[in-house]
Formats: sequence, structure tokens, C-alpha cells
Amino acid sequence: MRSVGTLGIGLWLAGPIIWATHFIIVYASESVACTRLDADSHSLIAGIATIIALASIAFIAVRSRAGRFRDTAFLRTTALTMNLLAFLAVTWAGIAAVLLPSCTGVG
Amino acid sequence: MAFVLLVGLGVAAAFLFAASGVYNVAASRGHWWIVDQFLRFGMENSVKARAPETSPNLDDADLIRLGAAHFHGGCAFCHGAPGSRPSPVVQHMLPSPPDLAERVDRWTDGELFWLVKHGLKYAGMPAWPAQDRDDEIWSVVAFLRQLPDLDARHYEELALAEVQVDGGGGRELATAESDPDGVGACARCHGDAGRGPQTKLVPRLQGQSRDWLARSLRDYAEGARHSGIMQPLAAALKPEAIEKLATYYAGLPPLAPDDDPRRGSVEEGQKLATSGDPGAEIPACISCHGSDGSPDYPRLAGQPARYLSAQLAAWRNGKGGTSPTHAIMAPIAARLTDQQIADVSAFFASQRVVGHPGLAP
Amino acid sequence: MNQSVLEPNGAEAERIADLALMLFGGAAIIFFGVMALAAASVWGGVSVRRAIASERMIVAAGIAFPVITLTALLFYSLWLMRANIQGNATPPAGRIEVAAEQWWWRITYVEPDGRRISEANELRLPVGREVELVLTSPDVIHSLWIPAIGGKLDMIPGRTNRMRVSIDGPGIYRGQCAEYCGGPHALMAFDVIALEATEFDAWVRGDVAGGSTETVRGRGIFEESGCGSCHAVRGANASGLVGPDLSRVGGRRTIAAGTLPTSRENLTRFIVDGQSIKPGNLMPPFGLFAAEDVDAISAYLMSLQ
Amino acid sequence: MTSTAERETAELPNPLPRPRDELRRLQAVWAIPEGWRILSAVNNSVIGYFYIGAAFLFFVLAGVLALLMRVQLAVPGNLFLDQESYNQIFTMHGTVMMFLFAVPAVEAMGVLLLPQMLGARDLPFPRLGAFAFWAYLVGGLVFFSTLFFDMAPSGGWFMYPPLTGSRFSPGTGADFWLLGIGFIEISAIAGAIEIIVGVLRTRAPGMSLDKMPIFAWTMLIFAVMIVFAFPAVILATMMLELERAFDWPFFIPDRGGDALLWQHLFWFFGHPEVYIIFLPAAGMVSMIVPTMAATPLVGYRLIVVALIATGFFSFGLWVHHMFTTGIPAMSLGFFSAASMAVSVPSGIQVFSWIATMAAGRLRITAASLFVLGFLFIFTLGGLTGVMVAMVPFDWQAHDTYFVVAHFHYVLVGGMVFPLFAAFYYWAPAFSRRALSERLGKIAFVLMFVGFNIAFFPMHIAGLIGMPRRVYTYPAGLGWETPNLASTIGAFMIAAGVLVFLLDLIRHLRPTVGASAGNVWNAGTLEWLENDVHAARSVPFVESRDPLWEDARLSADVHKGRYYLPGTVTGRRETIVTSAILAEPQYVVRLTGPGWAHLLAAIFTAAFFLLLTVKLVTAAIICGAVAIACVVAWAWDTDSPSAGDVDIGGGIRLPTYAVGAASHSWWAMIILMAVAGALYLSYVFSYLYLWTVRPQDWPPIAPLASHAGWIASAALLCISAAALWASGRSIRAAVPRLWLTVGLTVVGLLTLLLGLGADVASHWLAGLRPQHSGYAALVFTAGFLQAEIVAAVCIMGIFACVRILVGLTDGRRSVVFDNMVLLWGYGLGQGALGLLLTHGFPRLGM
Repeated sequence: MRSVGTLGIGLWLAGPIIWATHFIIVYASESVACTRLDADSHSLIAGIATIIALASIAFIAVRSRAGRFRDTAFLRTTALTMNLLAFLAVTWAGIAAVLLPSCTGVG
Repeated sequence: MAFVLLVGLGVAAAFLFAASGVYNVAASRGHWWIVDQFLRFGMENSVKARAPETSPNLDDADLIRLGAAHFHGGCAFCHGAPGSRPSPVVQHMLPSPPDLAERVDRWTDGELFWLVKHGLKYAGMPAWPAQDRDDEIWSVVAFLRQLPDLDARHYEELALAEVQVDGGGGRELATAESDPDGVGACARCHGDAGRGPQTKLVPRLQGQSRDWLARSLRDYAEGARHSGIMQPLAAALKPEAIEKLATYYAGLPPLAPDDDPRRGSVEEGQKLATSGDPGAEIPACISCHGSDGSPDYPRLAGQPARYLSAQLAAWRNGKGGTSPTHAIMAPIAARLTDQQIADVSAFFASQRVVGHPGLAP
Repeated sequence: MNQSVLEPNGAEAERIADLALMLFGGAAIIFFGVMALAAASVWGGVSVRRAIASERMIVAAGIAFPVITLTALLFYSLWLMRANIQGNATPPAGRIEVAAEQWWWRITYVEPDGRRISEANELRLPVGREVELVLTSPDVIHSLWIPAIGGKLDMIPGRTNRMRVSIDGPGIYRGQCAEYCGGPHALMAFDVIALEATEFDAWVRGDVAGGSTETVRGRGIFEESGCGSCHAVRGANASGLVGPDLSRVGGRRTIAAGTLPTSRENLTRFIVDGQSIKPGNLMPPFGLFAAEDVDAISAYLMSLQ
Repeated sequence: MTSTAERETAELPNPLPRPRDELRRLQAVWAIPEGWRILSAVNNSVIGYFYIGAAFLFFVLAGVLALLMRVQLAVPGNLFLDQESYNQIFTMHGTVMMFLFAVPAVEAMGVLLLPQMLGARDLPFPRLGAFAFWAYLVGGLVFFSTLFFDMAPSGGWFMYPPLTGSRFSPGTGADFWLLGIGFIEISAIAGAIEIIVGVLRTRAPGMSLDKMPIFAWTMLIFAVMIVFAFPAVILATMMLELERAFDWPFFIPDRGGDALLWQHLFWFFGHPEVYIIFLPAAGMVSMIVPTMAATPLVGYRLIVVALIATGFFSFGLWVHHMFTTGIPAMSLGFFSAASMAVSVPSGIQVFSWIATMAAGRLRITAASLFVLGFLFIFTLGGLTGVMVAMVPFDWQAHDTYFVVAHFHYVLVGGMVFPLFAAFYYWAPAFSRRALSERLGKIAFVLMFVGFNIAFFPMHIAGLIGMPRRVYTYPAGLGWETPNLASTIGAFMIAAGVLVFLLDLIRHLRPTVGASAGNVWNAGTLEWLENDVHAARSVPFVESRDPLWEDARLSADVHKGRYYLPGTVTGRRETIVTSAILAEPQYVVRLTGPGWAHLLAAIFTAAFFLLLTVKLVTAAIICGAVAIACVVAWAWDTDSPSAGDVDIGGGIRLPTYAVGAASHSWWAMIILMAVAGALYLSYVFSYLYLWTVRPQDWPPIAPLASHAGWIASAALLCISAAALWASGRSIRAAVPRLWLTVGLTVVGLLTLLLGLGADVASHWLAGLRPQHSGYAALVFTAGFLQAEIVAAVCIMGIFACVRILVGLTDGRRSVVFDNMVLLWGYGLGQGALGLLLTHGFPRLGM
């Protein structure tokens, strides 16, 4: 193992961090859009956010195989697995955004 | 270890002192000077430490009159009053009850309040019978503040109001058919035919239903309704006396409203009294307290606003009592805000009684 | 009468019951699978254990398998939610307002012409007609739950929630407050009576039975004692809004929100000492009255159907 | 290949024989105060023991409450408990189990185990750890005893307003909850800071992150999660208490508040809380399974990933508890998706343990049985967890006994069973005798069978309609049988706990030296021979199971052949290493026993509890005394450098560090993260109310004038300039300390005035916190800023006094640096507050 610095730790946790950011964006934007804007704008925001999030995770995952974590099996494999889990979690949230209409109660 | 030993020795010594009977407990002997000083010192500091720091406005004529009326019946026997000395019996108590006109200036309002409320251990000074009626206790304090400046005539005016205390002739005195002090006279506070109460802190009994008057007196007598003023008086009444009093006041014509409430809005009070406030779970007052309500309930029209407010506040704040009427009213009073109490009191105070047989058409 | 998720009698409850059974089946299979694997890892033969003891097994059983099943489940549950939402696209055929209060149910049937009929503590529903329940609360958070008809929905002060219900057949079900609301939360239930639509309409629009001659005295005491300042009875001098509407109280199966069966004795008990039956409820105990007076009030109330 | 003899002389850092009095001096320095003075002890082994004992006491107390509830529910219409008692009891059961047992218990295990496991002598802030413990114990006991005075809260452990507002919960019960629990949360945060710095900075040299025991990983993530989750509930309790005491209507819908705001904040803490409890327990399992199977953990890296992923995903689940509140469908979908995501990491861990058991050969000991029981129960709880994550299913199951069954399977299965496994597993390391295997197995059977009899039927009770939190239920709904079974099972669990207590009495002989030893032949460092000073010397770690890799390690460590075999400065000390690679950086001197932290804890508890019963004057006095105690305890913590010292192996380390190398700097950064999380929760609340209450937003409410924010911003700028200048002046080539002090005072005053200008501008505009939820939130910004400013001012005065008496200067500057960090944070928070309360309403949205 070797030291990777603060930025390295950030990159190592990039998957979960992107998941969290995506989660905040899609959830908050629904709250704001439904009370202050309109439902359609939210579907658009959620869709774009999901695509960007998935693309970033994939990009970072590919880069981490060759980049900063190349020398350290521990960091490399753990980063990759975290990216995989985050990718799945973002996908699931994306499925919810696609399948359900915005701003509608369920009662 | 040494500490434990010391404490043990002290306890043993105290026990031996008590067991030997050396100390004389005779009231006739008085305390040693040093003991007297020590007890006084302890008592004064105990009172100072516990007394409340704030007091209501005590220059209030209604409060003073109520306090005076109670003082006359409840306190003067031991403490004396302007124009009458305390009973020789109590003067031989140890400690003997002090002449309050001289003493009250030593205490703050809060300390007097505390003394009246809680009494004093080993001194014969009783506690207030209704510990949840601070409002009544303050009336006594208000009166005590006036006491140093009162002469006998003014005292009688305050305490006996306009009730004529005529001792009658020798026969009446000899056969105890009259009470020279008029101690128990309801009218001193509540007035009688054609004359309303002397203070706005007591209810107008004239024209209330007999059922309600009798029930209230019984509740006071049993301690089911709390009042340090009414409980001792009602407890002294025989059942026949209660019936007679209730019949007397029920037969009197109700008085016209003459109150001028300083607080509260009559209009808001009317809304609350007639429609309630369902959002706050408050029912309409007049369903029970209006002119066609059950004789089990009091009629509130024309009652002094201050009395109504004080009662509602007592119900709301105190543990109150245990009477069935209390069980009904206390939970409702608990939902009222201060403003609502003021409003609804103002409303009823402004209302004229209708539909009473004693009223002229 | 039932209060069971597993005996559904409404479209939503049936969908959820199907989902539940599927979940239970799947969970049982997975549970026994995992336990078998654990048992094999402890007591299994060498070759079995060698097969289990690898990261590949962890990835397969701990990542790949859950991802596949969970994705399928997520799709299914989202699809069910969609079904609910799409069902809401058409306007409802009826509307009933339900306000939960500590600790009873204020129920108002809103007729198509806007007429409002107040009731309490018993919800009557027409069979085969989709009804919207409008849920509110003036005090604390409650939750309306009728397991046989569908899932629960909270009743939150300051908010209005709407719930569609449609019921398959006549019957009697039990519902209960599901969100802790203080004090006697346990005693905040209600009956749901599903009636054929025509019967339902007749009941909603029906008149309140007047009291008989026997009950005139009871009515008099009821009115002069101030009962009407909290309770409403249509046609009597009683229009209070604090407590439950009593216009048809004698016709309800229970009193005090599902606490006691309706009977003259129970009404008397509740009037005299409701606080020990349902502590904390807003009704003061009327121990003031003579026994025969209370009995007369109860007789009058029983006559209101 | 080197011979043994060569290795003896050449490879290990310190040669034999050791100087004759080295060990005696080491023991003298670390000696635990004797007799009743043990209350002043700060050694992690002593405090850890106390801590676990206290947590276990609360477990038993809350368990007794559970039994009372089960007696009441054994038959329908039971009159054993009245409604109010039952409501208080279930509230206390939940509150005590979550706040006074579960979190403290795992924190206690961390305090007890971590230093030894990581090869440190003690945790980095011994007095802070002891303070956290005493505060928790005193506060917890007083809180629990409210039950005996009928003053206990009865609003449920989740305390939903409006039910817990002053209108529906008059009296002091709710205040006890809010102030008492808020205070215990602060204690948990103090412990978390200690644990994070301990795990990251005091590991044995060579123990890089990838060699760290899984338990340490879980404690690290546990503590980080506390840092981010607890502030949300602290803010919520603060707001509800402000509402109750001063009528700031945050949660009153009629006055522009919102009832659901509480639920968002509470569950933003509440759901991670479940994992905060579960992760360390899973960490214990990850330690026990490899030892009992005598093989290294399979899937170490996957478990680390699983732990980190759980730490993240668990923050995306909170609305999971609000599926029936009527929020929009798509939000439900997001939270359902996150709930699915979080179950994957748990699965990874379960299969890793199974793989590990298969890789070795599991010895069936009491500890193994509790682990197997855990696997059984937790798996079932996990599966029902997936069910309640399905939104439509949850509409039926929510708030029923199905959920009660589910979370007891997860929490008792996931935390209590591993904890008992841990008791049996680690007892030999901290007791002269191991616990009885026979009694342990009996306890296990009673608890395992009893648990399933108690809680499995609750699934059924819930499905056939039984709601939670009911003190009674009618006959005839089919609920009788499952409830009776649950009651019988509950008493079986109690019997199991009693057997365990019996075992403790018969066999537990607490010790810090001369323990029963490595009876399980485990591979991690806590099994080294320990004494008051932990291990004799600090080993160099080259693998995850060092005792297995190097059979001689234990003996060599004990002979003092590794690093720091004695005391080099004559004080308590431990090696501070780098966060990732654990390279030795400096030797930190640790504080020893004292009374100030104990008094601080007692008076802090007194402050909060007196506030509850509205004895404000007494409370303020206690608060002032508490602050004085903290200052007294902090006074001698910043020792001057003792020059470089030799720890062996030719390594010379400094004894003082500033900046990012200082462990104290790390603690300050974490504290700022806590404050930041608290403020972000506030920002969330503000924006949340903006989305749900558009009708109450300005321009309806009075808006402060431009002059206000401009003045405030200008003052903050001056403060920032003073901050910069004072930092420069203290490190100048020719330091002028009077200038530093002057600049600091000016800076602090302007910080204070900046806050004053902000609050005054709102006040002068006619806004009052009682007006509306919006107004209350505007003033909350000032309230939160005031807390930071007060802390900065106290630290600033402290630093200035130390500068003036010559204890702090440009080189010995930790006290000053920490003040500067928080000051900087305060400036940032103040600026954000201005943007939010003055800028945002002007956006016209």
C-alpha cells in the first residue's frame, strides 16, 4: 500500500460520493420542482442527473484501474467494487425516476 | 474514620440529653434566651429562603376587603385586631402569637405569603387549608399590609362591611342567640337582599339555584372544593343550616350587573360563551351556564368578572378539588387561554339575569 | 369482522396481499438457502467447504444474486405503485372526509350536491364504487388503516392526504389508528361497514329517527345538561362540534371509537365514568347526575338510529 | 536466511536486556489510581470497563421495561399497567435501548478494545473519553429515574411533534427527553471524535489501512457516521425545545411550521443509527469468526467495501420510515431504491463470514454459537427489511407489530447477539478467568429460542392487524395467541440474560494485567500480554493477523524488544502515526488521571437537567462551573516539546507537532465537521420549509434591511482580516505576542458584533421568532452562530491568557491553532447564514 493523499481518498470514495450527490439532486429537485416549478422540469433534471452520474462512475472506474491506484491491489479492487455498488444504486434510483411520474401522490 | 466517630458521639450525646428528661418542655417556662434567639434566627432564615420574590398588586381594594373579611373570622382570635385584644388563652401559648400590626413590616410580601400559606412548625400557626389557592392567600397579605395603619373603626368597616352587628340584649347574649362578632355571616362578603358583595372576588349568590348553592356548601364542607376561606366556614355549618342558607339566597332576586371589567373583550367572550371554540375543544359555556341550564350548574350572568377569572384560573391551575362539578369543569378550564378567560368573564359580567322567579316583570 | 392484511376485500389490499405472499415465499427460499450454506460451511465435507470458501462465492451470492432479485422486486413494487397512481387518474365516484382527533374519528359524507352529513367513529362504504377519503387531523398525527381494504395513510395536521378505496363485497371490517397519538391511542378504532350502493345511499340520505315518548325525558336532560355544547344531534337542540356527532349513535356497533359495544349500560358507564374506560378522552365524567337521569339520557341516545 | 540468534540482535528495534527500572517506571506512569480514586482514572481499560458495565446496566433496565410491557400485553384487556405508565414505559424502552444501551455499548467496546487492538497505549484523548463516559452515566441515570417520579416522557422514542409539543405534552417529560438525550448525543460525539483520531492516528507502525482489523474499520465508520448523523437529531431536539420553552413554532402547522420537518431530521439520524449500531457488531463478528475457524477472514477487501458502502447508503434511507406520510410517489421510489442498495453490503458480509467458516473449521464455543444465532436472526431480519422497503407492502406493515418484529430481528440479532459473542470471546483478555462455556451455551439456547418465540409471532400479529404502541387490545381479533407466545419468549430471553449475569458473577474477574490470555489462539494485537500500559512495547505490524504470522511476536513484545518499551519523557505517551500507512510521526504525551473532567461531566449533566426543571439560575451556575472545569482540564494538556526522543530501531521522533500532523488538529477538524453537519441540517430545514410552506415566505414576513447584512458582513470581513493577521504575527520571525493578543481580541469582538448586527437587523425589522416557522428558522441561524461564537470566544480567551503567561507561542501553538480553525469555521458559517437569511428570501422565489 502507498499513500495517496486527500485527493486520492476522495477518488477512492468517488462512487459512493457520486451516488450521494445524485441522490440529493434527484430528491431535492423533486421537492423544489413540485412546489415551485413544474413536474416536467423534474423528470428532465432527474434524467440528466442520472445519466451524468452513471457516466462519471464508469469513467472513474475505468481510470482507477490504470491511474493512481495502479500499484495497490487493496485500493484498486476496493475502489472498483465501490464503484460497482454505487453504479447499481444510481441505476435503481434512475429506474424509480423513469417508472414513476413526478409530483404525484399515491393514495 | 475519625469523622464517623465524631458524628456517632454527637448523636449519642443528643440521645442522652433527650432521654434524661433534663429539658423542660413546659410552655409556662418559656425558652432560654439563647434558645429563643437561635429558633428565631432559624425561622427567619427558613422563611426568607423559601419565600417567592414576586407578588401581585396588593393595593387592590377588592383583595384587601376579602383579606380583611377572612382575617376577622380566621386570624383575629389569635392575633387580635384593631380594637380587640387576642384571647388570653392564646397569649399563654409558646410562642404566643404576635400582634401583627407591629410585626408585618419586618417581612416582605413574599415572606408573609409564605407564612400564611405554610404556617409555622411548633408555633401553632396553621397552614392554609387549600394549598392550591394562592389567589386567596394573597388577599390576606394585601390586608396585612394595611393593618398597621388601621384604627378600630376603619377595621370594622373593612372586615364587617355594612353588616349590622348588633349584640342584642342581655338575653340574646346570655343564650347565645346572637353572635356578637358576626363571624359566620355570609353577608359580610356576599351581601344580602338588594346588596351585592363587598368585593369583586366573591360570587353573587342572590338568585342562584338552591341545588347549586347547597351542593357548593357541601363540597366546601367536605373539602371536595378547595378554598381556605370557605372550607372552614362551610365545615362549621350543620346540614339544616346549609339548606336554609341555600333557600335564602336562592329566593333573593338577582342583582343587576354593575361590574366594569378592565380586561377582556365582551364581544370575544360572547362568541366563546355562545359557540365555544371547537378547534380548541372548548364547548359553549351557556349550554350549561345559561338561563335554561340544569339547576345543578350555576348561572353566570352578572357575576363579577374578577371572581369568574379567579375561579377559572383556579380550576385551570390547581389540582382543584374532587367534587363532581370540579370533574366536569376542570378539564374544560384547562383548555382556556388567559385571554379567553378574561373575555368570557367580561361577557358574563355584563349580562343581565333573565327568567328568574324573583325578578320583577 | 377482521383487521387482517391477509384477508383482503379491496383492490389495493388484494394487490398487496399477493405481493406479501410472493415476498414470504421468496424470503423463505432465500433464508433456507443461506442457512443451508451456513450449515454446510460449519459441518460440511471438505470439498463442499472448499467450494464455499472463496471470494467468488461471496461475489456470486452476496452481490450478483441480490442484485438480480432486488432489481426484479424493485420493478414489481414500482409497477404496483404505478397501478395505484393510474387508478387515481379518473375522478372518484364519492367523497368522504375523515378527520382524526384525539382519540376518535370525525366522518363527513359529502353528497354530490355538496350536502354534508356528519357522522363519527363508523365508516360506511358503498360496494363497488370508488370513494376518495380526504384525511386530515386538527391536533396530532394519526394514521388511517383498514387492513382489509388497503394500506394506511397518515393524517397530519396542516396537510391533507387523499386515499382511494374500493371495496369488493359487503361486510364488516375493523380499522384502527396506526400512528401513536398519545394517551389512549390503543382505543382509537372504528368499524367499516360495506353496504350495497343503494343501501348506502339510502342510509346516507336517511332521516334521523326521532326519540319516542319514552325518551322525551332523556332528551330534556340531555339538552339542559349541556351535552349539546360538545355533541351534535340533528333535530335536537345540540350542535356542538367538540365531540362526536351523536345523530345516529344508537345505530353504531360501538361507542367511544371502537372501545365498547353500543348498549344502554355502556353508554351510562361512559357518561358517568368515561375517564376510566378511555383515560384522557375529552369528555368530563358526569358523576353529578342521578342514576335515573343518566339512564334516561342513555335511553334517548339508544333511540337515535 | 537469518538464524534466530542474529534476529535477536539485529532485526528488532530494541536490544535485550532492557534497563532494570524501565518496566517499573513504565508501570508507575500508567498506574491506575487505587481505591475510590479509581473514579479519576482515564486509562481506556478502566473507562472501557465502566462504560460496558454502564451500558449493560441500561440494557438490563430497558429489558425489565420490556418485560413489563410483555406482561401487560400477555392477555387482551389487561389492567396490569395503565395507559400512561405503558406509554412512558414503551417510550423509555426504546429511548434507553437506542441511546443509553446500543450506541454506548459499541462505543464502550471500541474504547476498551481499540488501543490494544491497534497497538497503542491508550486512546489519544483519555480525559475526553472519560468525560464522555461520565456525562453519559450521570445523564443516563437521571434520565432513567424520571420513570420513578412519573416525569418520564411518553411521546415515543421518535418524539413526533405536534404530540410532543407543549400543547399536547405539557409537563417536563418531553423536556427531559429533549435535553437529556441531546446531552447524551453530545457525549456520543465526544466519544466518536476520540475513536476517529484513535483509529487513524495511533495505530502501531506498519499497520496500514489494509492491515487494520475489521473491528477498527467498523469503529472508524461508526464514528464518522455519528459525526454526520447525530447533528441532525441534535438540531431537531434543539428546535423542539425552543418551541416548547420559547414558543418558536417550528413544527406547528397553524403558525407556519411543519410537522414532518421533525420526521425528516429525526430519521436522517434514525436510520443511519441502525447501521451505527450494527456495523461495530458486525466488526466484532468479523474478529470472532476467523479466530474460531482458525483461518484469516475471507473477503477482507469486500467487507471493507461493504462497510463503506453501508456508511453511505444508510444516509439515503430516512424516508423509508415515512412511506405512509403521503409524500410524492417518486420520492418513495428513490428511498425504496436506496433501501435495496443498502441490503447488498449486508449480504456481502454474511457470505464472507460463511466463506470464512468454510475455509477453516469452526470450533463450537459459546461465542461461535452466539455468532451462528446472529447469522440466523439477522438474515431473517434482513429479509423482512427488504419486504418493508417495498413501498406497497410497507403501507400495510408500517407501524404494526410486523415492523416491531423486523427491527428486533435486525437489532437484537444484529447487535445484541454479537455483543454477547464478544463478551464470551474477549472476556479472557480482560479477566483473570474466562467465562464459563457451559453457562454460556445455556444462556445462548435460552436467548436464541426465547428470542424466536418472542419475536417471530409478532410478524403474524402485525399482519393480522395489530398496530404498534397500543397498551391494550380487544379479544376476538386473533391477537391473543401470538401475544401470549411473545410474552413467554420474552421471559425466556430474560432467563438467558440471568444465566449470563450468573456467569459474570462466578467467573468475571476484571483485570488489566495477568488476564486469562490468548485462550482462543487469536491473531490480533489485543491478545498480546497486557498491563496498565497496554502491551510492553509497540510492535511493527506486517500483516492482518500478526500473532499468527509471527509466533514469537508476543514474547518479543513482552520483553520490550519493539518500539517504545519504556517511557521516554517520563509521562504517559503513545506513538502517533500517519493516517494511511501508519508511519511513525511523533510521540504524544497523554494526560493522566484527574478530577476536572469528572466534575465537568457532572456539572454539564446538572446544567442540562436543571434546565429541564426550569431552575435556570442553578443551571447557569452549573454550566459556568462545567466550563471552568473544562478549562482547568485543558490547561495542562498542551505540554511543551521535550525534544526528539528515541523509540528504538534508530527512529527518533519529535514530541510535539503542529498543523495537520498534530492529532489535536484532526480532532478539531472533526469537531468542525460536526458543527458543519449541524449547520447543513439547519440549511436543509430552512429550504425544506421554503418548499412546503410557500404561503409563509417573505415578502409576507418582514425582511431585514440591507444595512443589517452589510454591517454584519463588514464586521465578519474585519474579523477575517484580524484572524489572518494574528496568525501571521504569532509566527513572525520576531513574534510580538501583545500584537497577537490584541488582534485576536479585536477579531473575536468583531465576530461577536457581526452576529449581533445580523440578529439585530431581523429584530429591528419587526421579525420575532414566535411569529412563524420562517421567523423561528431565521433566528435559529443566529442561535447556532451564537454557539460557535461562544466556543470561539472561550477558546480565544484561553489562548490569549496562555500567550500572556508564556505557555503558547509560535512554536507551541496547538491551542492557538485550534482556536484559529474554529474561528475560521465560524466566519464561514456566519457568511453562509447571511446569504441564507438575507439573500435567499430576496431571490424572489
